[in-house]
This record gives sequence, structure tokens and C-alpha cells, in this order.
Amino acid sequence: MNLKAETLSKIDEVITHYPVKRSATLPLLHLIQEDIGHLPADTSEWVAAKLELEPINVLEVITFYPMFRQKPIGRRHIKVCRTLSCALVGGYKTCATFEAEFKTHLGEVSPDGEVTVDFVECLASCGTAPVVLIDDELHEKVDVAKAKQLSDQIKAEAKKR
Amino acid sequence: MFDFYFEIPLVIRLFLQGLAVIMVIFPIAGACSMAERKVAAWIQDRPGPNRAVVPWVAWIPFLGTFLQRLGIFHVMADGGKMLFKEDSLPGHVNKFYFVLAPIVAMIPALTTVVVVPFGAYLDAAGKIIPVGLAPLDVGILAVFAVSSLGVYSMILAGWASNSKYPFLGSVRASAQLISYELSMALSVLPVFLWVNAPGMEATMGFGRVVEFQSQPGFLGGMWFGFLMPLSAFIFFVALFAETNRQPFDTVESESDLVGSFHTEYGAFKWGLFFVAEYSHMIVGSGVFMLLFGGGWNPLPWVPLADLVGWLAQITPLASHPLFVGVLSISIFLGKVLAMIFLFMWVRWTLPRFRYDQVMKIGWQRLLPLSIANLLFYAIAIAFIQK
Amino acid sequence: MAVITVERKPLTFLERTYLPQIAGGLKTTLKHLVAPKKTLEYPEQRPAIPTGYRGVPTLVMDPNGREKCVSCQLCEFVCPPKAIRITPGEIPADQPDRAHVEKGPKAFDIDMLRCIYCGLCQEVCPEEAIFLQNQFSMSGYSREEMVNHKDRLYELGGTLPDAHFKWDKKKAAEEHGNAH
Amino acid sequence: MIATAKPDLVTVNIDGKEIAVPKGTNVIEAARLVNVDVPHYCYHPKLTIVGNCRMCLIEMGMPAVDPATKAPIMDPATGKQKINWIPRPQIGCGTNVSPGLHVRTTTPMVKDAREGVMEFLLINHPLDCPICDQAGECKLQEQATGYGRGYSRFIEDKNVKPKRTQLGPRVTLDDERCILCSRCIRFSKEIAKDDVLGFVDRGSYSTLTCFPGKKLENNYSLNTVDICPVGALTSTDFRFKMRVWFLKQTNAIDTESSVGANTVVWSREGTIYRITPRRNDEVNDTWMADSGRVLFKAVQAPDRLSAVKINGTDSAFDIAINAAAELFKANAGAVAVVGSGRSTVEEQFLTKQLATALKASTHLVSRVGEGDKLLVSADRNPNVRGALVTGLISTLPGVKLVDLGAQIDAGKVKVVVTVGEDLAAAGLNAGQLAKISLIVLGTHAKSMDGGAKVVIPTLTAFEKSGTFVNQQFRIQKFLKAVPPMAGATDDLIVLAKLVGAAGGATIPTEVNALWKTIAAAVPALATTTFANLPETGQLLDATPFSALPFVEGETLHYKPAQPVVAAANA
Repeated sequence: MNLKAETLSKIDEVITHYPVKRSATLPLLHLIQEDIGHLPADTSEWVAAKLELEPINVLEVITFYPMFRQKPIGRRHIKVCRTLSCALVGGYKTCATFEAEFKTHLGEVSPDGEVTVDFVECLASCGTAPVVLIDDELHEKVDVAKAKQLSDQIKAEAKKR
Repeated sequence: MFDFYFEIPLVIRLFLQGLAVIMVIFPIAGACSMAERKVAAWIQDRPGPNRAVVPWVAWIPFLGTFLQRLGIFHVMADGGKMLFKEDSLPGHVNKFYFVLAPIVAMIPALTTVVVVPFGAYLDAAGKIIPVGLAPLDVGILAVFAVSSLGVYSMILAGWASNSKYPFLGSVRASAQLISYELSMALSVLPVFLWVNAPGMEATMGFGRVVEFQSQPGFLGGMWFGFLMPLSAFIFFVALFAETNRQPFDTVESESDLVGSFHTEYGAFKWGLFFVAEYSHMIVGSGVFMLLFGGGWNPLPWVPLADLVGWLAQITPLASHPLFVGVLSISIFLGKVLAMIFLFMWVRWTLPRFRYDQVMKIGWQRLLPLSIANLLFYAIAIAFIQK
Repeated sequence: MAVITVERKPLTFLERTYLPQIAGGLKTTLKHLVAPKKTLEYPEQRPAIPTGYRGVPTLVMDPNGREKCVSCQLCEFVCPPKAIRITPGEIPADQPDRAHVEKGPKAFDIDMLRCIYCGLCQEVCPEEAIFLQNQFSMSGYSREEMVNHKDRLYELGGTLPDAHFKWDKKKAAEEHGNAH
Repeated sequence: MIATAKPDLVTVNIDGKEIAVPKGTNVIEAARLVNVDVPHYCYHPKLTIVGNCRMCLIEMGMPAVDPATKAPIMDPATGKQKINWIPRPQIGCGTNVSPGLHVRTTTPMVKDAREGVMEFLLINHPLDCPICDQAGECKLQEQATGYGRGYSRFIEDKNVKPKRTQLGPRVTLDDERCILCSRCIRFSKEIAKDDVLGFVDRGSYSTLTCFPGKKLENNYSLNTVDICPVGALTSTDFRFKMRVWFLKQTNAIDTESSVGANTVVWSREGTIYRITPRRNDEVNDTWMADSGRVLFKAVQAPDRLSAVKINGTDSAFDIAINAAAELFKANAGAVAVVGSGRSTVEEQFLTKQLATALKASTHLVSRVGEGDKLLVSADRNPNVRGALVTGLISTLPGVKLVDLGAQIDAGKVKVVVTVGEDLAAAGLNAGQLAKISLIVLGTHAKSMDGGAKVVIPTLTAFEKSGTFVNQQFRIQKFLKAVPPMAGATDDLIVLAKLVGAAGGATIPTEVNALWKTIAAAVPALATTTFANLPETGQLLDATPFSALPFVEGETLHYKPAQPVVAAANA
């Protein structure tokens, strides 16, 4: 585990928030993912040692929540809503557009290492469906045209770098 | 022509004649057992035994196959089997009587043949002389006397077997034979009453009976079977019982007595019982044909002499004694074989009587009937021959 | 309960002598004497086996030529005379067409001296792998010969059409199905 | 009528039947007492309750009382107190009895609940019964028959999961069959204290896994197979060997240590296929160690002794006994008997008789290992206490047969009778063995067999009946599971013949008759009979031996009477 000193101190701090150490499992995992971008294979053992648990207990938590990623992702994370409202107004098409634009498949890192497209459950903005979350930024009413526009924007930003 | 034969000493001659009879009876008995199986099969819509074949016969086209299909080689197979299979002697039997029984069975079976004429030839005078080993005057009496000894073999076999089914069978055999012998004897009496007309030399021989049935004229040419149908019928039924044939084979009765008197027997000893049974049938059939079936006369109202006469018009060879002898023996044998077929036919038609039914038929039906029959014919003959 | 007394017609004198009946019987048997034969001459002529005939029990392959028996031993359990003896075994993972079945008989013996052809094995088989087929004559010179081993059972059984393809479906699901 | 309850008892009504049960009992156990079966998967009496299978749903209610006055409300229709039934079904495993609790298990609601739960459990369960080793003892099979719907409405594709995962060296996992009851996880965590199992990918694809890189390889791993209600966890050793319905069950005792875990030996036609634990709440609960489950392989081991031998050549039993008698006569007073802590009480009694008849010194081989604080104790002899009770020894056996070695070296012992013990392995050196004439009663070929004067093959614990006295001084019986191997003779017969050869009295060898002799001769066993020995064993009076320094440490249901001082000696 190669964590930043800042993260380590946060971890030590967050453990003190709970009466039993075990309860700090989720915050710890979040902190590690924020730091590294995903949860590497040895996370379970590291966290278990930290919280005096068995590694399998931590692994159970990691595999339960879809938001914990066990594999690295691209620099940008595009999450397309798949739930009913968005699906009805073309969420699937939006998702397919992103996949085609970046020549990638769901859950995989695009060949240029720029993005990972995920088809996720409700992003809680049904009134403006279909919605897409790119990193922490919510985009509403993303039809195919807007999806293309967003893709171009991301590609342009990538080129600048 | 056959004079040389009569020059042979009598003892040897009789021995040769006896041997000849055995040589004929044995194969016929064997053939009968085969025929029995074939007839049984045909009546039951089966082909019957048709597998055994002698190799070089099988090579003959058509005929070989035909003989094989006919099953005649099974006679040889069966006989060979009976001769060569292990002749076991059960441990619990009375050995002496056990071995004696089949021998005792054979003696009356072969002896009775002696007195039965089985053909006729024309002597120099053109008179028809019966052919037989011993044309005894007591004829029918000898047959009755000797053939009823056959039951001793069954009693011996059943008792010596020291086993309950054979014993039961032998008891049945003795009772059955006694019951039917009476009716049988009574049924033939009218025949001899008739043929021994007052003033004639009395005889119980068969020659006279056949001779009587060969007379010209309506009554003369008519066989006793037509003249005395009831007598013939009683004799016929009693014959079935005497030879232990279905429907009177309660003695053997395999469904309730396993195999009865021959349960413990096997191989050749068992075979002897069957040869004896078939000899009984042959002799019985012969007697029936002599008494009621016209003997060697070919047809009712057609005596042998007439037939020979007609044939002699075609070829003089027909009146040769040898030809007449062969012809008469063939006719007689043919009739006997027809009778034997009747035995088999009846066997596969009628179910076996229960033992009590056998006794009832014997004592309560046939015996009164035969007595009444005798009285009727005695009176009738008295009137006719007055 | 009403009792109906059936009046039996008294027999006539002639009937009581049984002679007409005997003559009738003789007539019947005489007819059969000359009637065409109804039997088959067995080794040369073979009977037509009706469908559903219960002959010698055999093991069958599915249309892909894969053995269907998974050695669940239910037939061994149900067999009334205990004629069946199975030694179960695991199918090694390196057999691509059978590995997904996992289990198969290592040995499968049916003692035909014990078998009573009741067909319970066929009835109980959950995989439709054992069938009593047309073969009806079994013979041998020794007791050992009368025990049908697995090879012989498959040789006798051959392949039967099968509409289920249970294990094919299972394999397809394993390869393309709902795997996570 | 509700019976007045004893202070610690609670009266409950289950399907109309009143029963008083101890406080803290849950509804499943209470129902079991009135022969009402409440189906369940995840509940196990020796594990914590999680209530995740939902199979034990039942209807519950409490007698109605007026909230204000606390007076009972009577039902005018029946004249009894009205019951307030909870409108939704409750789980039986997670509900402890309370006074006046009413339970109904036969109502349509319960039936619907069970059918629904069964339907959900079967959604992803494969149709594997023909190949599944659990078939025949499968809870899912039984309860699908008993409480299921009888047909499937599921037309979608079933989930596909790994079919043959090796969880450890002895356990194979078929994930498709798993119904997620978590018994194995709880066992590993709570009993085996080896928390390596868990569910990952919870949701539609919940999968039981061992933590990557770890294995379920503790010495109790096979208990997970026993408690698995379906065929998900199977024993790699027993996998696809035999269907359980063919197997005959014989009660036995684990011989690997002085815990004396109760077991069941499963055999068919003289072949043992597996050993599983038998519940005895006083000894081993429902568990046993994996190491005890493979002991049956010794029965058909290739080195089993099968022929009587004299000086290495095959001989006959009677001749061997005569040869022994001659040795006894020629060396009167110079005979030693080595008994065994692995022999049964009966055999030890006869060994003692033999020693008495020969006026011989007696020795016992000690086997001390490390206890695992659960079901394998430090003393690896199952029956040292039997030897104490029968008087074969009076002190605990010393290490390496030092006494016997010294006697041999001094020339005082010229003949040694050994009952099932390998003297070379037990500590005698080659020089000492060379000095003595050896009479061996044994089951397996051993190093000194070639040098033994007389070798008589005897039986393994699976081929005979007998009793062991475990560390708690609990005498427990085991029964013959398979017929003896050809050529081997029952130890009791051999020993009785040897007693005769040594000039002793005739002793019956049939176990029930022998027990009459034992009861008469051994005061501690005066009231014991073999036939009436309870399934759970009978505790003997341990006070005469309380001063002895037993080597066992603490194990499940056993606390040593005093601090372990013997360990220092060892």
C-alpha cells in the first residue's frame, strides 16, 4: 500500500470517530480509493490489519458496493444512468455513444487511457433524464448529440495535456 | 419256394421269428413316439421337432430338407440319447424290483404279439391262411391274460421307487386295469358267440373272426364294428384305459403325480416303459382291427380274396403268395397305424378324466353297458342261429 | 342384493354321453392338424419386438456420443434383485466435452443372472441413461460372462435420440450464461 | 390449561401443545421438544443465530391483556384468553421463548411463507441431485419435498458459478449449490477460529469464497461439510465415492486422542467410506477433527497383518498360542506385558489378567502431543484412563518405556508380550529388542515384526466393539462397523487364549458376558454393563486418580483438574 501521508493521517483520525474499529471499514476504503483511484488487491489485508479484522471481512464489503473499484480506471470516469427514467428517454443510446466515441466497452479503460464508461444505477435526477456523471460533474439531458459534444470536449482537454 | 425256411430247426425258426417281431415292434414304437410329438405339434399349430438331421442325408436336395422337417431323425437322436445317457439308479429305491419293473413291462408287450395274426397268404389251394407267430386257438384269451400282466410292471415300478407319487400312480394303475378289463372282456364275447356257431369247432382264435368278416354276402362282408357298434365302442374305450392313454392316463398324470410310476426312472429303463406302452397300443389296435375292423380285409364287403382276384386279372403276379402276404400285412399295418393316429388325435383333443370319473365310467357306465350288450347279442344270436 | 337364479337347461341324453362334444372336439383338432403353423422358428426367424419391450438393460449415449449416466446409483438402489453394481468416479477436468458433468461411472456392472427385467432402473433413472431395449436373449458359458460390464452395456445400448440436452445446456450456460 | 412454570422454565404453546422449556430456548428447539418440525437451514444449535435463510418462518402471538389494567382479555367464543397474533410471520430461530408465547406452524400463512422461501432458494440451485454427494442427506431436497411447491415457475437462466473450487486440501466447493446460509462461515469464525470464508459479490451473484491466497485448511475444515445443509461443501476424500443411502451407520469413538469424540462410521459391505461426528453435548458437541476422519484407511491398509507368524514363517493360531505358552513356561517370572492406551477397556482388563497370570510387570506406551484446545487433546492415547480404571497401570505411563528397557538390560525380562504397540517406536533400542523374545498382537506390520517370535494379527477399532474411557473419565462404547479382516483374530479372543496359555482362568470373550466378569472384578465398573451404556457415555468416579498429573490441557467441555505439571516432566 502506497498511501499519501495525508491519507494515512486521515485514516488514523477517522478510526477514532467510531466506538468499534470495525465501523471505520467504509470510510477507510473510501479514503484509499480517493487516494489511489481504486482499491488494489492488498487493500483488504491492509485494512484488516489496521482494524483488527480478518481480510475476508473487508473483502466482503469491497465486493458488495459497486462504487468500490478493484481495478484502475481511466483519467475520467463517465457514469451513465441506466435506471427507468433515463432508460426511457435514451440512456442506452447515450451510453452506446460514449462507448463508440472512446472505442471502449463498459467497465473497461479506453485504449487511450482517458476514460472508463460505466452504466450505473439511478443518479437521482430523473426530471432531467438522461443524466451522466463525469467525475463529480452532473450533465443533464444528455442525448446522443450532447454525448458527442461531451466526448469531444473530453478529447480536446486530453489533447491539451 | 420258402421250403428251406421250414427245414430250419423249429427252435431257431421261432427264435428268428421272435427276433423279427422285436425288430419291427421296437422301431414302430420309436416311430410312434416321434409321430406322437409331430401330431401333437401339428394339432397345436406348431411345426414340431424338425432340427435333427444326419449329415449325408442333409446333402440330398429337397428330400434331405423334407426328412429333416419331418423330424424323423429325432427318433435316432432320442433313441441314442436314451441309450447313452447316464442310467442313474436313485439311492432310495428297491434296486432289484426297480430294475425288474421295465423288464416286466416289456415281456407282456412283446409276448402278446405272438398270438396276433398280422396278415394272410394264399396257400396252394387258394385258401387264405393267417400269418402269425403262433396262431393259437385261445387267441383272445391269451392276449387278455398276458397283456394284463403289464400292470405288474407299473406296480413294481411304483412300489420299488419308494416314493409317494410313483406309489400312488401304481395303485391307480392296478385299479384302473381291473376296472376296464371286465368291460373289455365282456364286449368281445358277442363276437366269439357269433363266430362260434353251433356245430362248428369252437375257437377263440382271431383267424376265424377275420374269416367270418371276409364272407360274401351282406352280413358276412359287414365288419363286426358295424354289426356290433356298441361292443366296438366299449372295447375301444376300454382299450384307451388299458393302455393308459388320454383321456384315461390318470396313471401317468404328470400334473398331479409328476410322472407317476416312472418318476424315478431315466434313460433306457424309462425308454423301455414307453416302448412297452406303444407295443400295447400296437397290439391293442391290432386286436381291435381283427375283431371289429375286418382284419386284413381292405374294405367292408371287399374281402382280401376279392381284391387279390381283381388284381390277378391285371397281373398274374398278384396271386403269388408273397405278394398276397405283403399286401395283407400292409393293409393290416395301415389300419393299425390309423388306429394309433386316432389314439394321438384323441389325446390332444380330450382332457384327462379325474380319477373318480375314471372309476365311475368304468364301473357305473361301461360295465352295465357291456353286460346289457352281451345279453342283447346273446339273445339275438340265439335267435339268428337257432 | 338381488340374487338371480339362472335356470340351467337340463342336458339331453346325447349331451350327457358327451359323444357329440367329443366328436366336435375331434373335428376342431383335426382342423388345426391341417391349419398353417403359427409359430416362429426362433433362431432363424426373429419376432417383431413391440415398442416398450423390456429386454436386456443397456446404457445409452446421448446424440453427441457422450455417456449419459452420471452414476447417481439410483438404479442400484432401486434394483429389486440387486443386479446392478456401480463404482462412481469423477470425470477429470481435462475432458472438454464431459468435464462439466463432473461425475460418471467408473464401472457399471449388471449381473444378468440376477436381473429380472422389471424395468425399475429405467423408470428411476433421472438422466434417461439406462434403457431396457430389444435385446432379449442373453447367454454365456460362465457366470462372469453373464455380467454385463460398462463397455458391453454401451455397445448394447448405442445412442438414443434425446430431447433434453440438459448437460449441453449446462455447458452452454457455463460458457456464455449468467456468469458474473 | 397453562401449567404453572418452574422458576427457570417458560411455558409456551406450540400448535396447541403446552410445553415448559428453559428460558433462552428458541422456538425451533422448543418445537422440537413437542415433535413439531420447524424447517431451517442457517440455524445450527451450536452456532450463533443469524436468521438469514428465512425458512423457519412461523406465526406467533401473545395472550392479549388490556393495556390499561393489564387484565387478560378473554375471547367470549372459546372462553380462553384471546391471543394477539402478530400479523406477519416471524423467524423461529431468532425468537426466544417468552411466557405464554403461542406458536402456529401449520397455518396457511406459514405454508405460503415456506413455499415462497423454498422457491427463492431454488431459483439458482442447479438440478444436480443425481451427481450431488449430498443427495439423500440434503436438507434442501428434504424440505423441497416436505414444504416446497412441487414445481418450478422459474423460466429464466440460472446463475452460473464456479463448480469445483478447492477451498482447502479436504473441502471442495460447488458455489452453484450454495444457499448462502453462512453456517460454514460462522463455524470457521466461531468454532475453528480460522475466519477465512466469506461471501463476496453480495447480491444476485453472492458467492462463497475463501480469502484469495488463503485456504480452508484448519484441522476442523470438514465440519463445514457436515453442517452444510446442501451439497455446496463436499469432502474431497468422500467426493463421488458412494451415495449415502447405501451406507450403514455405526456409532463409534474417535481414537486419535483422549477427547473421545463421538463419531459415526459409514460403511457399505465391509468397506468404510467416511467418518462423521455424532452429537454429544458433553464431549464434542457436533464436531470432530479432520485428522480423525481418515483413521478408517488403516483398516484396508496394505501393511495390515493377516497371517499368524512364528519366527517369521506363516503358522496357525493354535500353534502360535502353544508357542507362546512354551515361551511363558520356559521364562516364568521373566515376562513383561506392554499394554496399550489404544486398547479397549475390555482388552486392558484381559491384559491385566494376563499380567497377573504371568506375574509379569505391566507397561503402557505414552503418546503425548500438543493439544489444540478443541477436540484433540495432548494425550493421543484414547484410553489411558481405562488402563487406570482396570488396574493395568497405577501411575501414568513414563516416556519411552524406560522402566522396561532397564529391566531388559538387567536381564530380568526375557519375554515381552505387546498388545498392539510397536516397541521400537515406543522407545526400546535394537539391542534391547534383540535380547528378548517378543510376542506381538498387532494390526499393522511394524519394524520389529521380523524379529518377533510370535505375531498374531488382531483387529482395528472399526472391526470390534468395546469401550474407551476419555479424559473426563467418561466411559463410552463403540460398535463393530465392518467385519474383521480375514486372518485377523479379535484381540479379546487372543488375550483370553494367552491367559489360558499362561495358566489363568477361562474368561468369556463375548463382550456382554465379559462385562459381567469385569463388573465383578473392577469396583469402579461394578454398575456398568456394555448393553445398557448410554449413547452419551457414563461418567466414572475420577477421585481415586485425582492426584495423577494428567497431560491434557483445556479442550472443549474439559478443564484439567489441576494445572498441567506433567508437561514439565515430559
